Formats: sequence, structure tokens, C-alpha cells
Amino acid sequence: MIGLQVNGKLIELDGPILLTDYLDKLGITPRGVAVEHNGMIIERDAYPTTTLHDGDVVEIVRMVGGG
Amino acid sequence: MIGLQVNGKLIELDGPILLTDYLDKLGITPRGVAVEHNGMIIERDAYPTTTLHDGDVVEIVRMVGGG
Amino acid sequence: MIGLQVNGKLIELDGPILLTDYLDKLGITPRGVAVEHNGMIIERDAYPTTTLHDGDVVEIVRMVGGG
Amino acid sequence: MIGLQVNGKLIELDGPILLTDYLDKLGITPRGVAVEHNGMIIERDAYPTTTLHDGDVVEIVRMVGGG
Amino acid sequence: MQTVAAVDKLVIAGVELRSRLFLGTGKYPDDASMLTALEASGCELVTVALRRLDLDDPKKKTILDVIDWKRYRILPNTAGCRTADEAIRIARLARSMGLSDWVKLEVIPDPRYLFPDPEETLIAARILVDEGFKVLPYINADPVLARKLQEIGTVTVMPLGSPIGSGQGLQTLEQIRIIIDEASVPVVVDAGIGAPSDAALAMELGADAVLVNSAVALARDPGLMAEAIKGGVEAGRKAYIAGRMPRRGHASASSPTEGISRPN
Amino acid sequence: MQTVAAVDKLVIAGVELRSRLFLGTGKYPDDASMLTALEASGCELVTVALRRLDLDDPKKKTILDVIDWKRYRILPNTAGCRTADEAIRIARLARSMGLSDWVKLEVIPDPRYLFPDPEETLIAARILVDEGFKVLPYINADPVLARKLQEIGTVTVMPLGSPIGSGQGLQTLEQIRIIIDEASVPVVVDAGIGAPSDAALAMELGADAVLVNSAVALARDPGLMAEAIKGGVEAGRKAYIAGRMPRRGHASASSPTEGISRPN
Amino acid sequence: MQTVAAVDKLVIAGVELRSRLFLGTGKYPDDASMLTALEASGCELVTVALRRLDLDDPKKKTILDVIDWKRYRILPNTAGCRTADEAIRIARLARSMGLSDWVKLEVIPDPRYLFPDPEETLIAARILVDEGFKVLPYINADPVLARKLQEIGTVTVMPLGSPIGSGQGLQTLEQIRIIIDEASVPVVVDAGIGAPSDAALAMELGADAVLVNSAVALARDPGLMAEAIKGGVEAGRKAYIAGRMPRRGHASASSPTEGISRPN
Amino acid sequence: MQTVAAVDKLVIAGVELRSRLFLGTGKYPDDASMLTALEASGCELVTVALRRLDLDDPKKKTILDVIDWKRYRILPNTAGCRTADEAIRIARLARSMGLSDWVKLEVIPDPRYLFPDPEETLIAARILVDEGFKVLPYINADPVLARKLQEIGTVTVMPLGSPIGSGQGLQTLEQIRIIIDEASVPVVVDAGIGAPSDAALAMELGADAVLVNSAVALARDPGLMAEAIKGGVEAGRKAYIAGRMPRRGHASASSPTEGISRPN
Repeated sequence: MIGLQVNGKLIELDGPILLTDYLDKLGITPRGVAVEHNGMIIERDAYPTTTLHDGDVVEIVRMVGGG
Repeated sequence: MIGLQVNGKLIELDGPILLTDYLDKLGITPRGVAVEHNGMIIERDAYPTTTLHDGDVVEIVRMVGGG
Repeated sequence: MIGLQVNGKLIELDGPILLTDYLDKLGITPRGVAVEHNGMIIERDAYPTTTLHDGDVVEIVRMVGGG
Repeated sequence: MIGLQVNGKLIELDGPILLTDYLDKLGITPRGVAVEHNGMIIERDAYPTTTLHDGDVVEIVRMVGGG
Repeated sequence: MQTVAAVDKLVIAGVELRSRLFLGTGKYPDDASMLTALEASGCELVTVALRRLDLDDPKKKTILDVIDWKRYRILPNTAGCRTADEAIRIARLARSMGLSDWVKLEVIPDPRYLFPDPEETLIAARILVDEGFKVLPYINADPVLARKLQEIGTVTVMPLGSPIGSGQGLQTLEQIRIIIDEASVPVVVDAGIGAPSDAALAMELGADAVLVNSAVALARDPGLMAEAIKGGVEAGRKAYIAGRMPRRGHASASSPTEGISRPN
Repeated sequence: MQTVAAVDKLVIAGVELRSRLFLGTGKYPDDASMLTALEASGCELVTVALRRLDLDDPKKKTILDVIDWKRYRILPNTAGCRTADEAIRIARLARSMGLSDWVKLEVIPDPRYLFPDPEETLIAARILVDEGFKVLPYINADPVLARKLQEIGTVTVMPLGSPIGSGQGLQTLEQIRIIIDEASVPVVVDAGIGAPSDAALAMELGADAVLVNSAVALARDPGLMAEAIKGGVEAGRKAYIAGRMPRRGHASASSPTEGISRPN
Repeated sequence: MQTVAAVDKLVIAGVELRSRLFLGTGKYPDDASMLTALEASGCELVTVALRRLDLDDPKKKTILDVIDWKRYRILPNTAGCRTADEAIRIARLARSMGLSDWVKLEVIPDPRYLFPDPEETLIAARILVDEGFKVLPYINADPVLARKLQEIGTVTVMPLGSPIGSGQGLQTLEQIRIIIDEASVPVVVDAGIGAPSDAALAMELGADAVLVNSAVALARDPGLMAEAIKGGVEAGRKAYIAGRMPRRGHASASSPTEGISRPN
Repeated sequence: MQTVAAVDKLVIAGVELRSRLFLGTGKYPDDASMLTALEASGCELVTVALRRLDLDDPKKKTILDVIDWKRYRILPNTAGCRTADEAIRIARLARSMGLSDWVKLEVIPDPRYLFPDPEETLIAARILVDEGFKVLPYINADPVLARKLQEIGTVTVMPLGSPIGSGQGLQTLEQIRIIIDEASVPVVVDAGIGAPSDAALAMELGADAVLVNSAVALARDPGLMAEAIKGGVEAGRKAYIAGRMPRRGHASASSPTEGISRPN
């Protein structure tokens, strides 16, 4: 069991997980989001090689209507 | 008994009356009002010689605050 | 010889003349103008029966650009 | 003979001179001016001990009407 | 918009007009630019004036020869008249030409600011309405005067925005707002419009139409300005129908205020 | 006008845009009305915001799914950011999505009037321009700030007319006039536009474009209002090119002052 | 200023008035605040209305009992009259009280905006002037109407700035400017003044006086507001005499641009 | 009003000032008219500039010799400075004269409209406040900039109404209203005031003081205009305290609407 902070919420997972797999779990395509991992922005091609560990802080943002 | 219309109201009096006396009855001084009698404006010096008869129409106006 | 006042100018003609003929002389079609004869507006159908005499006052107006 | 730059102008003097003496020469009282000597602002009590040497750059400013 | 255009008709004196922009024909550099402007404006109603025939050149082309009147509706004005009598006479002369019984009533004693005379305008309007004219009176932006004219039976009221030919826009905005608010006949804002924003503003207030001349005739490119003002009129009308947002004293964010991501 | 349209292109950062109206995508009653408004507006550039993914509903459709991005160009904003650091971070996150390297830079510490911070905006602009972003900064109508930003290399300046979402129009007109007068990059009037007359006025002053959101989204009929504001923008631009008449203190008759016929 | 005051007299109908501020007596919270306001305003001319005596309380104190008329000059109005006939009757009744042959002529058919009727006002003015009244007509800001009234012989014209009691200030500024420009009798701006800045602006334009009621009566502190508006009137008049600086499109430094000392 | 004056003090940096009108000393026709204006204005705080001594005429009288500084408080400005460095240097030079540690901070890179640089103004303000100066910054009407300056510790903020010396009045009214609404230090409206009505309006909005120069110096009669603007400032302040009536969209009669007597 590991704990992450994602978008300000505490999330429990069975263990370390690749960012791509985590997005899969959420059921979203990388295309629609941007990700910050421990304060670093992750370019899309780095998703498959980025592993989320216990205590990591993740921000996942998407586009919404705005002016 | 006679009936007058004064400022739109029906007024009953014992009989014909001089304008000056009627104003006295009301307890007001001629100085503060203007009077129209049967559609004619009565100058102040004519008050003592103006008699109100049955059926007459009288308007008595005074100054009030205004812009 | 007769003299008319047309649009404020003194005009000399050989003699009395029909309004239609006078307009012909000017080379204009009745369609484009309106005529006042001695202070009276002449409807178009009365042009052929309207004679201009010595001393008459005529106004001939047309449409121009305006706002 | 020494040369100074004062308020952007080249000034020739017989030799090094105290700031107070130079202001005297100009006929002005220290009270009405402020002085910058080689880029340093000189407080008034330092005028008597400040010597102007060859090549020094001096700015002397005064108050004028302004908004 | 089809749907809007379909339901949003301007009707004056029972006549449906295809445009809410009325155009004047004075002061153009030349006939060509005037015709280009008329075309570009999309207007139907076109104002003209009456003047004496020039006896020294009676055959000179007139505006009747220049404009294709199958495509435009003529609106004679009484410009130049200083009294009710003068205006009534010119209206009658105009009607005797058989082109229209409409008249833009102008009674203007004042040469400097060209403001109309309210009393003489009322006198002339009463007589001309009695004689069956369709009267479109040019007035200062006086709500009581406007109400009296529509009670007399004028087919519009035409309050001014600012002096004729001044291009100052809607100096009288607040009173025009009130005239529109109280009107039972079409309100046409006449005089002062200098640019599309002025025309759009008039229409947003709820005006039924605008009458423009100088802004087009005196533009560097009259044809393009006619098209521009046409656009302003249509835009303003659409906004009036679309229902504008309320004005607010404070701000209101356009982007969501929740879910903001900040550095951890 | 073909001829005008042909020569009158808006180019920002080397990109030619087909419309001088930019539209925001916030605050619409629903997606359908937003899409209708986008269509009716004819706009190409469309602003969006970045917000956290909702972990409770991660699959929810986003604006990326709703809008056909083959037809519109996306402009991410930094709305919600209060400092340069926050804005830089959001700009980088937006770019990392690979949709655009343009960013509408908003640094807004003030929740009530949503006015931007000039100093933080300059700091963020310097860094983002260095990083190759195409920066479109939202600013108060401060001519010196505008000049400094264009010297830094922003691709536009976007002065506000009045507070975001207030619909008060061009309260800052005189300063916007000066910004336009001095600008070497396109000037986009952003915030405050409430109706077509506001948009037309901005364009008549010489603005290169306007950005609108609330006026459309909060109208009773957003689609029709989008069309109305499109008309106002185009009308104002045409008027700017056509060259408006000068304003005059006095009147100037539209009908000839000679040849007037009066009763004898 | 002694010198100015000495030469700058307001004279109406041959009577020299000590103040260019006229005050109304309606709508005060109570008599005490009205008397304080009258005192603080420094005014001489004071408007009053005529109303029916209340037969249920005929002895009730009237404004004639409350105000010390040795210190103020009374100006009866015809407020409440909708036609010329009604106004003429009230004017005659007022004069029959022997207090004044001056009358503030108001003919107001419109209950919502309280705008006067120009035609009925002209009719009443002609008759009242013939009967020897000194007529001060309340009018909309119509320069032609103003000119006709002064030709009839009214002793002032009193154009409105905005609706009575609205406090909206000089919505009709441009037309008031023209009325002043053309007037040969004193111009008194009446209605709409809400604050000293409005009063000062009217006087700076060249108005001869202003008439105020609601702005004072409805202020939180009527006495202090009366003093404030008195100050605004006097300041505006002095500025008119002192000759204001011209407005400029650009800036002009207040400090010298030569002799600037910069770091070497 | 004694009572009001008694409680209504303007205090800046712990110093109580006897007048809410600050006067500039530039651009007067001559010293005599300047002194008359200073006297008539009733002001206490007076701005001056620093310039190089003229070596060709070093004994020439300066403003220090002309004005009786026992009666006025001097406020040196940094006019002519284009950067923070230049302004800091001039502020230090001014203070070294031992007359005051107050400084009117102006950092103006723009010669045409004389608008200040917000970023350089912030930089200079931080340093000067650290050095113990009492800083009165001249700024564009930017509410965020104003808030940041007061957080830095400036003793006032001085937003402009319109360009220096333009006499255009309060073009930035809405933003000044917001600055006042949010300010925790005195707000002094500086630049653009052209007449008493402008000054009164600023004070009615709640400004704590106004700074005027051109409007007085360039008036036909500077002394009388100084008195006029003094009157406008005091009137506006009194109105602010007295609490103005609300603005209304409709009219509201000043005379009673009951008891009206009409012909029978």
C-alpha cells in the first residue's frame, strides 16, 4: 500500500504505478490532461517511464471553459 | 341650511355667509390663503363683500413646501 | 409681351402660355417638378389647362439630394 | 589650474577648492542647494570638509517651481 | 439571422420596410459615391429635399433621374422651412409630384444648430395629418413633444441624437431612452450619428430605425461607411432582441473559480 | 467588403486569424448554447482555462471533447493565478498538452474587480517570452505598461475596458485610445464589452480585435448576441478603414441651403 | 471675493438677488432641517407650491408661518398643473395672495419623468406675461423653446439637467451649453442637480443660477449639503469668471523640462 | 462648517494638513500670480521640482526665496526622472537640503502623455520607504498598483484623473472610485483636474485631497481660479460627509402630489 496526494486528495494504491497506468485506471486519455509530478511538469512522452511512488504529489489538470 | 362645495367637499352651513366670516369660522387669517368663488378669484379686499350662497363652489388654497 | 415672376426671376414671354407649353420650352418633363401658380399648387393633370398670364407668380421646384 | 565638470559644464579653477569656498565664489548660500560630488550626495555639514579636485564631477541643484 | 429577420419587421404607416437604416442623399462628393453608398447601405427609405428649378440650367439631371426609384422609397423632407406654413406648403408641393404622401417634417428656425421648433412642428403636424400625409417629424429629444405628436397621428417620431451633421453621437441618450420607453409608434433616431457604434447604441436602446446622412456622405469612403453603419444598425437590433447582459458594478470571473491548481 | 477583407488581415505571432472577435467559453447556460455562439460569432481564437481533473468524475467530457478544434484555435489562459509563479506554472502545464504555445497571461490578485497585477504580469511575461511562449497579456489600460510589454516581446497587449464580466463598456476609453496610438503590436480590448456598440467603438478607435465572453454567455440568446457582436466588430473595423467624419461643435445642413422656395 | 462679488450681480426682472442658488422647500424630513438648509444655502429665492387648505385641519401651520419671509423672496410654482389653463389659474391664485407677481411656470402632463409640455408652456407664458407676471418657465433643454420663451418676455429660462428628483446631474449638458450660448435672459439650471459638482459644472458652463431641492432635502444631512451646494455654485461661478484652462488632448509638464540633473 | 472642520482632519504621515487642496508651483505667468494663487487656495502642501543651478546666473532668486515657507509645507517632486534610479537620486538630493523627507514620487518615461511607469515606481517606492522617506507616489489609476504601494508603506496614493496639464477631468473616474473604495491610506487625485467641478467630483467620490497645478496656473485669473478650486474641494468634501441623495432612473416630484386644486 502506498499513499499519493493527487489534486490535493490522498489516494491509496496497492504499490508504485506508472503514470500511464494510473491514467488508465482513471479511464482518461493522456491527450486531454497535463501532469505535474512532485513539482515537475511531465511531458507526455515521459508518461510511460514515470513511476508514482509513496508520498508523491501529483497534479492532473484539464481544459475547461474559461474567458 | 345651505350646502357649499369647498375644496371638493360638501359643507353644510346655517345660511348664506360672508367669506370673511367663513374664514373666521375656519380659524384662518385671509393673509395665508387665496380663494376662488364659483370659478372667480376673489381679491382679498373683496372678502368682506363676498357672500357664499347655497350651491356655491369654493376653492381655498394655501402655500406649502414645493420645488 | 407679358412678364412673369418664375422662381423669383422676371421672365418675359411673347404672350400668355399654357403651363405644359412653358415647361416644354424649358425642356423639362412635368414628371420631375411641382408647380405653384399665384400661390396655388397645380396638380399635374391641370397643367394642360393652366395658362400663365402677365404678372403671374410661378414657383417650379424639383427634388434634390437632402437629408 | 584644475578642471571640474559642474552641472555638465567644464569649469577651470586655480586649484583644489573647498566646496563651501566654491559656493561662496558663486555667491550662493548652501541653504538653497543640494550637491552631488563624484556621484555622492554631500550633506550640508560636510561642505566645509569637501575639497573639489581636478577632474571631479559636481552637480548643484536647487528648488524651482513645479507640479 | 433568418429566424430573427423573419419575425422582426419594421412597419411604418402600414408599409413594411426591408431596412432599419434610412439614408439621406445630401453632401456626397458626387453621384457615384452616393449611389455606391445607397447600394451598400441596404436601405429602402431615402430622403430628398425640394428646391427651386434652376432656370439657367433647367435640364440638369435631378436626383429623380440619378436614383433607380424602383429599388428605393422616396421620403421628401421640408428642410429649409422655418415655420409651419412654409413646411406645409413644401409638403403639399412634394405630394403633388405623385411620388409619395410621406413627408419628413422639419421646421427649423435656427441656422446654427438646426434644432427644430416644437410648437410649429405640432401646428404643421396637425394640419398635414388631417390632410392625409404620413408625417415623420424631426424633433428635439423631448418625450412630451414625442407623445403629443404620436397622439396627433404622426407615423413615427424622429428625435435627434445631436445637431445635424455634427457627428457627436447620442448626446440626448437618456431622453431618447425615455421616448422609446413611452412610444407607440416607431422611434427613428435622426441626426448626430457619426459612426456604427452610435447607430448600434441607438438600436440597443430599442430604437426602431436610424436616419443617417453626414456620417456616410462625409466619410473618406462613403460606400464602406454605409456598409459599416448598416452593420452597426443590424448588430444593435440583434442585441436588442438577444437581450443584453445586465451591467454590474463589480467583476464576475469568466473562468471557474473552483478546481484551481496551485503550486504545492 | 471583398476588397477590404482582402487587404485587412489580422496577424498575431505570424498567424493570420480569420476574425477580429475572440470568444471566451465560460459561463454559458450549457454546451449547446456555447457551440451555437461559437458558430455564430465567426471567431477563430477561443479561450479556455486549466482546472484540476475531478477525481470523482474523471471521465467527464471536457471542453476538448465538446469543441471541434479543427475549426478553432485554442488560447489557454492563466485565470485564477494570483502571482507570476502561479501563472508561469499554468502556462507551462498548458503548453505541455501540445495544443498551443500561445497563452493569455492573467495575473489577478484582486478577487473583487479582477484587475491584473502590472508588476507580476511583467515578471511572468519576461520569463514566458524567454521560454518561447506567444504571450497575450491581460492588463489594465496603462499605456506605459503596454509599451513595456511589447518591448519584452508579447505578441499583443490586451487592455481592459472595464472589470471582467461587468458589461460596463469602455470606461477606460481615453487610455485605450493612447495605447492604440502608441502600439506596435495588435491591441485587443478585453473585458467589459457588453454589447455590439462597445465592440464597434473599440474597433473605431483602431483596436485590432476584441475578446468577449460574458456579453455573449449571459445574453438571453447567446447565439444571437454572438452574431450581434460579430456584426459590431466588423462594422467598427470597416468604419475605422472608411475614415469617419470629423465631430463638429455646430450643425451642418444635409440639404442644400440655396434655391429654397418660400411662399411669395 | 469682494472684487468679484462687487461686479458680479444676478439681476432678474430688475431685482438683484444675493445668491445664484435658488432652493426648493419640498421633501425635507421636517421644518427644522428645511430652515437649517435655507440658512446654510445663503439663498434668497425660495420656491413654494399651492395646495388646497385641509378643511379637517385648517389651522395647521403653513410654510408662510414657518419661514421668515423678511429674509427670503418667495417664488410660487405651478407644480401639479398639467395644462396651460390649470397653470394660469394657479398663477393668478398665487398672485392674489399679494406676496409676489413672480411665478415658476411648470406645465407637466407626464407623471413618470415630470417633463414639461413645451406647447402648453408657451401658451401659458404668453398669457401670464401679458397679465404682468414675471414668468420663470421650467423647460426641457430645448434651445428653440428657450429662445421663443425669452422672445415672449419670460424673465428667465429654466432648462432641466435631468428628471426632477433624479439626481442624475446634467444629462442635457450639450443643449444647456447651447441655451446659455444663445440666451439674452438669465439661464437657471433646474432639476437633476444631485451634488456640488453638478452645480459647479452648470455654473462653469455659464449658467446664471441653479435651482435645487431634492439634492438638499434628501441628503443625509440637508444643512451641510445646502452649504456644500452653495460652495459648488460659488466655485463654479468664480471659475467661469476666472476663465478655465483649455482642454488638451496631450499632457503638458507642470515642472520645467530643462535643467534636469541626471546621474553622470 | 465649524463642526465638520473640527472633526474632518486630513492626516498624512502623522501630519495634520489644514487644506485638502495641494498646489503646484509650475507654469504661472509670474511670481506675483503664483503667490496670489497660493494665498487664495488656502493650501498648505506645495510641490516643487529640483533643477540644476544655472551657473551663468547662480544668484537668481529661487522658489525658496520667493515663498514664505513658514506658511507652507514643501513637497519636492521627482519630475523629469524616467527611471527608479533617477528618481531615488533626486529624492535623496532633495532630502539633503534639510527641508523635508517627503517626496512626490514621479517616474515618467513617456514624454507625450506623461504617464508614470508602474514597475519603476514600485522599485523606487520600496527603496525610498526603506530609507525613511514619506513617499507620495503619482500613479495611473490602477487599483492593484495602488494597493501594492500602500502595502509597501507609501503615505498616500496619487492616481491621475487624466494626463498632466490636459484639464480633461476625471477620465479614470470608475477606477479612482475603486481605488478609494479599497484604500487604507489617503487618496489624492493628481493631474487632469481642470475646474472646480472636477475637484468637487473627486471629493464627492471620497478622495481625501486633490493636487492641482495647471488649472490654476493657466487660468485667465489664477488667483480667482485658486479660490474657485478651493471652493470646489471644500464643497465636494462637505457633500461626501453630508451623504448625497441616491440617483434615480425616474423623476420624483418636489411638490406634494395631494391636495392639488384644479378648475371645477
